Amino acid sequence: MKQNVARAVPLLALGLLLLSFPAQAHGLNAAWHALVSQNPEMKAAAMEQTPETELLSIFPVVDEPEAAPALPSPQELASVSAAGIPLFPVVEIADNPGDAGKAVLIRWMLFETSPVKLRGKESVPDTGTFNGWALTKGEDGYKAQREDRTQWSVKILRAQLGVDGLPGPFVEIEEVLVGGAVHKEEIRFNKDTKNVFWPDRNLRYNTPGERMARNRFWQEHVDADVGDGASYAYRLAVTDGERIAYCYRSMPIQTGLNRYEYKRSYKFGPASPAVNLIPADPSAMSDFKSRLMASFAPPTEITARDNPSDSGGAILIEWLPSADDLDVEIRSAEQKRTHPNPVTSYRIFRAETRNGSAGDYILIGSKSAGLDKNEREAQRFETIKKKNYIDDGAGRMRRDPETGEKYVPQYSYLVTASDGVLLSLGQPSTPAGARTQWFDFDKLYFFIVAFIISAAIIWFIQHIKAGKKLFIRKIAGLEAVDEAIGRATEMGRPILFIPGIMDMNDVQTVSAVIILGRIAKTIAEYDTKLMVPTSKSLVMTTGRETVKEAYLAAGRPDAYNDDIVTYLTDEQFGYVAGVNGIMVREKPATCLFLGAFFAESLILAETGNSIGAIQIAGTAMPSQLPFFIAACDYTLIGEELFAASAYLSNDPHQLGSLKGQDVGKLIAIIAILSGAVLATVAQLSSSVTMQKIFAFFENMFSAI
Amino acid sequence: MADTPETTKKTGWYQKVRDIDRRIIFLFIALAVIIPLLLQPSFPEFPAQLVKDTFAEMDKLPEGSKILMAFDYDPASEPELQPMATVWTRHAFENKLKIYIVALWPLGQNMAEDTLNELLKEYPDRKYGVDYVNLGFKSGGQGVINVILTDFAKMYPTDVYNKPLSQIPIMKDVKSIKDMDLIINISAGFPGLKEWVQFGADPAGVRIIGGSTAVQAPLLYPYIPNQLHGLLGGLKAAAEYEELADRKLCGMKCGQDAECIDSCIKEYAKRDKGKVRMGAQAIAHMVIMAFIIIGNITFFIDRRRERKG
Amino acid sequence: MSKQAKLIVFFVIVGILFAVLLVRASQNKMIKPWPTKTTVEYKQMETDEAGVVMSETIETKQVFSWKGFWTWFAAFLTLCIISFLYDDNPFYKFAEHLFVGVSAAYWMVMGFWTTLVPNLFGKLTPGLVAKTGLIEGLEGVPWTWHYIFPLLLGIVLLMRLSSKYGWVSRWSLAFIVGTTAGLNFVQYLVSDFMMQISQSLKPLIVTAANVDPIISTSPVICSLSNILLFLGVFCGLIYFFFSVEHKGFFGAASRVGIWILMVSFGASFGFTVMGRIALLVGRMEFLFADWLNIIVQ
Amino acid sequence: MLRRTLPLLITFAVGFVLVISKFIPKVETLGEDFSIYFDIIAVFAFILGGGNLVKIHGNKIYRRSEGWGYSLVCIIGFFATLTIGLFKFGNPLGWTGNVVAEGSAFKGIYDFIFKPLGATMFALLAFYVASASYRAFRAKNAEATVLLIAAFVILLGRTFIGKMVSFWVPIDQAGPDIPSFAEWIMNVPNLAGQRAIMIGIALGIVSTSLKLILGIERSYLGADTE
Repeated sequence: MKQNVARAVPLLALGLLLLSFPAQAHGLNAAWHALVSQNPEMKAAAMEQTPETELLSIFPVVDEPEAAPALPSPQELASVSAAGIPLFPVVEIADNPGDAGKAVLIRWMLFETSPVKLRGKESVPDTGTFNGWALTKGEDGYKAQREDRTQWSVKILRAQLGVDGLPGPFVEIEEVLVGGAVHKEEIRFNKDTKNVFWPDRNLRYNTPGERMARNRFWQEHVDADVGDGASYAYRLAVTDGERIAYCYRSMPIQTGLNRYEYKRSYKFGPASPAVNLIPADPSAMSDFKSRLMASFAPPTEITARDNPSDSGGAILIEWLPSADDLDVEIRSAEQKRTHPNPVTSYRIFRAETRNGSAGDYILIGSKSAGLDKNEREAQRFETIKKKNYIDDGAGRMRRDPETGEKYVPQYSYLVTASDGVLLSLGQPSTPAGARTQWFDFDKLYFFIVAFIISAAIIWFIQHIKAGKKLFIRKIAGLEAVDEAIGRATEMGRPILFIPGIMDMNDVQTVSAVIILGRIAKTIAEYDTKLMVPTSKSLVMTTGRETVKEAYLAAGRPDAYNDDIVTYLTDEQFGYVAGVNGIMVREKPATCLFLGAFFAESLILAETGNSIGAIQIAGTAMPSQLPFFIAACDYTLIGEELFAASAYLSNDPHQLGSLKGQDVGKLIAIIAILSGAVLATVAQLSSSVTMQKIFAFFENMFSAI
Repeated sequence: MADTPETTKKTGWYQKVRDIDRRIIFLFIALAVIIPLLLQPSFPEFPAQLVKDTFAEMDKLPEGSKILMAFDYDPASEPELQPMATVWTRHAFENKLKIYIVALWPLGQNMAEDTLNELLKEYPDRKYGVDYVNLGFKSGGQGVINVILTDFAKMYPTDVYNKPLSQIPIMKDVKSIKDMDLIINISAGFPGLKEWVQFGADPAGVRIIGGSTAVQAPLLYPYIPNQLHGLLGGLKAAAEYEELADRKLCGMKCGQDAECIDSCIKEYAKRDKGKVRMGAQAIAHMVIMAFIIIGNITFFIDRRRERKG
Repeated sequence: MSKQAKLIVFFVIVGILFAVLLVRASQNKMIKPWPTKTTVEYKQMETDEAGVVMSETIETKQVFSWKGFWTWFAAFLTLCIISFLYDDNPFYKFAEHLFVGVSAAYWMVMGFWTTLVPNLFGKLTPGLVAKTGLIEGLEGVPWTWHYIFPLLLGIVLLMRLSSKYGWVSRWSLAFIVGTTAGLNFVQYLVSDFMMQISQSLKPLIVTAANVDPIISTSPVICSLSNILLFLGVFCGLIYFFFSVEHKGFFGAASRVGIWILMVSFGASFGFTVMGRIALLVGRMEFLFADWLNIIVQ
Repeated sequence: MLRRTLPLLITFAVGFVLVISKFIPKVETLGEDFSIYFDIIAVFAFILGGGNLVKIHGNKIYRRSEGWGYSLVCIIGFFATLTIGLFKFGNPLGWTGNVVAEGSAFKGIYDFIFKPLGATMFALLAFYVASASYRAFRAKNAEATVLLIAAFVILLGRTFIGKMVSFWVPIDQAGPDIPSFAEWIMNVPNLAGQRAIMIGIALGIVSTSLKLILGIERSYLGADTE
């Protein structure tokens, strides 16, 4: 019993080490560099930026596949080691590049636990065997060799994600044989440092419990048996037939549209670092940080918070750039001297944290060092200290499958500075969850302005309702309407009303219809013929309602029939052709063009002219106004058209709204005036404060 | 304002001129347009600053940049806008930009196809789905823009050939308008450039240039330069843009050789619809101005006579 | 000259011209009005197995092309419309009615294929639409339940056809007006009010450092322009004030305002003239190049 | 209630929700869906419009009233286009092809009937512009004169003529010539005018929308009683 415990202890320790071990990042990078250093093609590819890919946890756990990803307990670790599978795959999953979707690329590289533990005072014996490895001392260092006759194979399991974003049961889709019959493995240590410098000195094997690549190449499997657009989670398992060790499940991967740029060199492209930065406990964290050999400073003060004023699903991560950030403004001359190769990019890792414990840290994105365009823009007034990254992949409110209680997933973030090869880690952020805001504060000033104007309009309407007097100036065009109707009656010729050619989703048309209602009433009283050809069926529908009501109100329901308001065609010039025809044949005495007009305005007005009709026009289409002004007797310019609907509307209280609009104009005038003054001062006196004030003022109106 | 037949009494030559039959004016205009068309005189073009800016906006894009081209016009305004569409598409093909075509006008889709068919003759190696894609027309005006501002696939499940977007290589790394490097809109009214500026480029923070009919142009100046980064207003601007484009191409072809450039530009000028049409345009302008002058002369004489008694 | 005589003369002239054109056509000097045997190309977009490259396979067929005939027909219609310039006449009426009919149907068809199918059926019964092959990639897509509403509102709108329940259609009307009001309220306030204000915040005195090249390179002119711009907007807005009598200062300001407005109208007019002429040119090009083939392109 | 109050409630609810949705990220996508809704409803409205068209001209034909022959043309054109379009006759890509695909009968209608008619109608404008500018654009008063001058400068400046006649600037150099003056007019006074109009219009639309949403303006809904 005692002995068992004694035996368990180192294994347990080993497990913990594996667990808390950070430098797998280097491990894999290095492993990959190992490849590159031998393969020029890859070397070239290595120069290109690493495509971001989702990573499986590389830590093997023995449990049934469906278990949700959580940190293995020490007991589990023990059992793992007991399971004694020395292999673990480092896997990356990506949409199979350059295809039409419907395929997922799964790549893994097998690693195994190191033969040597240089923990504490422990050292490698000069010769003999060690953990089943035959050690020999060479002139250039130690050699470790061993043979492995086991038939290792990797199982690939897949589960489709339900709508709730949680995976269904994992099913095995492929088993790949990986371990050859006899497998020779050879590593070398440096005499003095006991560091491994072969297969690759990039491997900074100067920390204990190291792992290195078993068969140093990527094995691939393309899973072409997936539906387009559907999301899947994968997990791999290593087995020798009897024992099996599972990895955690991958992040969901969706086929189809690639999420990152497709590089031709992808297949040979560099693997992103196999990152499994699981700080089981803070102490372990500081522990492995201290062991980091990256030659540059890490980012600091990493904070994560909900991205403000959005509809959820996004978290804002901020951090102070590494002191070795390539940006000259951040990097001091001293640092330039000490650290010649600067930090070129930051990689952002995310771990979902459930009840306190963080899951796997998974690479979700990267941000290039230095200041980007926006940051430079923002530096006009203040020097940017923090860099930020918005993770819009954060989960929204979801339901726990077991307990059924709702929760917003919390994430803890870790930002690492990278020079392209190595990572140096910052402290992970405190967990944050993405929430949906109830108010968008970017639009605050807009909201205020909108509120003031609306309030003014309503208030003045009430003001008039309360029987108070308001001066509202006359609008010539409107005075003329009744006269025009009268003229038509005298001449015994019809009246033509054109509500423009836009649909009911244009306010001009709506006010035109409103005006039509009022005019129709007068016309019904005069008992004159009214013609309203429309270009949109909805306008026809509405027009009929309105005119019918007007005739009822005028006590002439008998005079109304549906042929007053007719539909010609949606096509602009088909409509014009039709109206032209009506004009020349029916020879209306009065033409009213009120609403949204385009090119047809001139044709209509001209034809109206040629038949000598009185014409009153009104539109908010500035490009058409000159022609109406030229060819019509009266023209309502822009806002006057909307004013008209108030003037003519059935309840006079609406005149109050005009006063409300004037308040709006007043706001505009004041704003423009003060803005102009501010701008002038800011420009003449090149004081930053003034510029800040002006920028703020400008922002009030432009940040919408 | 407008004097109608009833209100005018016929005495004296100037009144005859004043009340001249519209058809005679029509005849003059017809001739002013037809004759230059037949003789095809070529007039010089002097690109305005705004056109130069527009050209630069497009020309500075690196190879492989994504541009969204919105064809929001129909045959009715084809004469004015087609030259822009053509010269822009050519410019894009020339600079190896990726073109994404949408249309808010039903017929815009056809205009786009016509344009492409024409230019694929010049650039036969451009592949559909790789160098350009035609998403076609969707009704809904700014509604469409609102939607594709966040997600193309939501509004455009497929392209015009009913291919799901996910199967089109060029769409692979494109989700919404925000992924574009430049928006080009060629519009003849509503929905058009104004809507693209308000609901597309502004919220998406993408630079936008546009071509509009001369009629629309004045309405769009208020958006320059903060919201709208380039504008071709009418045929004139199109012709000037053609001039710039030709100069660039010829520059690359001939280097410094002056008369080579001249001949080259003359060569290209033949295919430039805009330049050809500007000839007739200029003459017609003069005729119209002449009419305005005559009209006012008669008007003043008339008024003096009336004052006398 | 009597009306009949005029008509006779007219038709004789037209006949002669027509004959001349036919002769030209028969001499291959212009496009032929009768069908001709030609090879047409059918373009088909395809993808290979990987679906990476979309290749165009072009199959050619020998068919009788009616293009000539239709081109002549188009030319005829063009002339019909132009004839309205002289006076209203049967030809114009023919073209007009044809246009009205065709375009009304055109929009219905477009609305059906480009809105109803993808945005209504595609949302409500994706499976079905996928089966018909109209839109690929909808297999297994769940239906969007809330698109039931537009369907209902649409049907409700059709109730208008019934005289008894016509009033029900007001519901969809109300919905539309509500949508219009809601969307326009914000959008116009944003882009035409706020944005225009923020764009008007220009310094009244421009230093040489920040001149706007589009206006001028001289700071003096820029300053004057900005001042004029400010005054222009100011007076223009004053003109639109409804609750103030246009007397005294306001009278003067609004008078300046209307002038400024007139300048912009003049500008619009100038541009419009350009545009219209261009369109005429386009039409004439069709007649003289595509049809009569007099201009070499 | 159902006839009058419910519609007002709908308008209010929809309008209000759309307005505040601009400030509430939670529901910001509402606008999109609602605009799609509008399009769908508008398509249904087409059926009404088409029906109305058929009804009117059908009556004319039925009654043999004056000019019924034209109505016949209209009806034939309507139904021909409708059937060809809905059934995608002669579409090279078949049933699933794009409705306006090259070579389809519908594209034919577009090319040889729709396009010439539309474009020519538009071209008529050139003539009308001419006659309008002759008869209407006269220096009746200060305003009209201002308008005239502006128009004149633009007309000159927007063709090479402007450059030609501005003799005080060498032809091949930039300078204070008429084209640049025209540009200036576009950029300064025109801009000012347009801004004033735009701001005014925006306010007009805002207040109208507000009145519609709050049900202050309700005449578009038609009669209270049926």
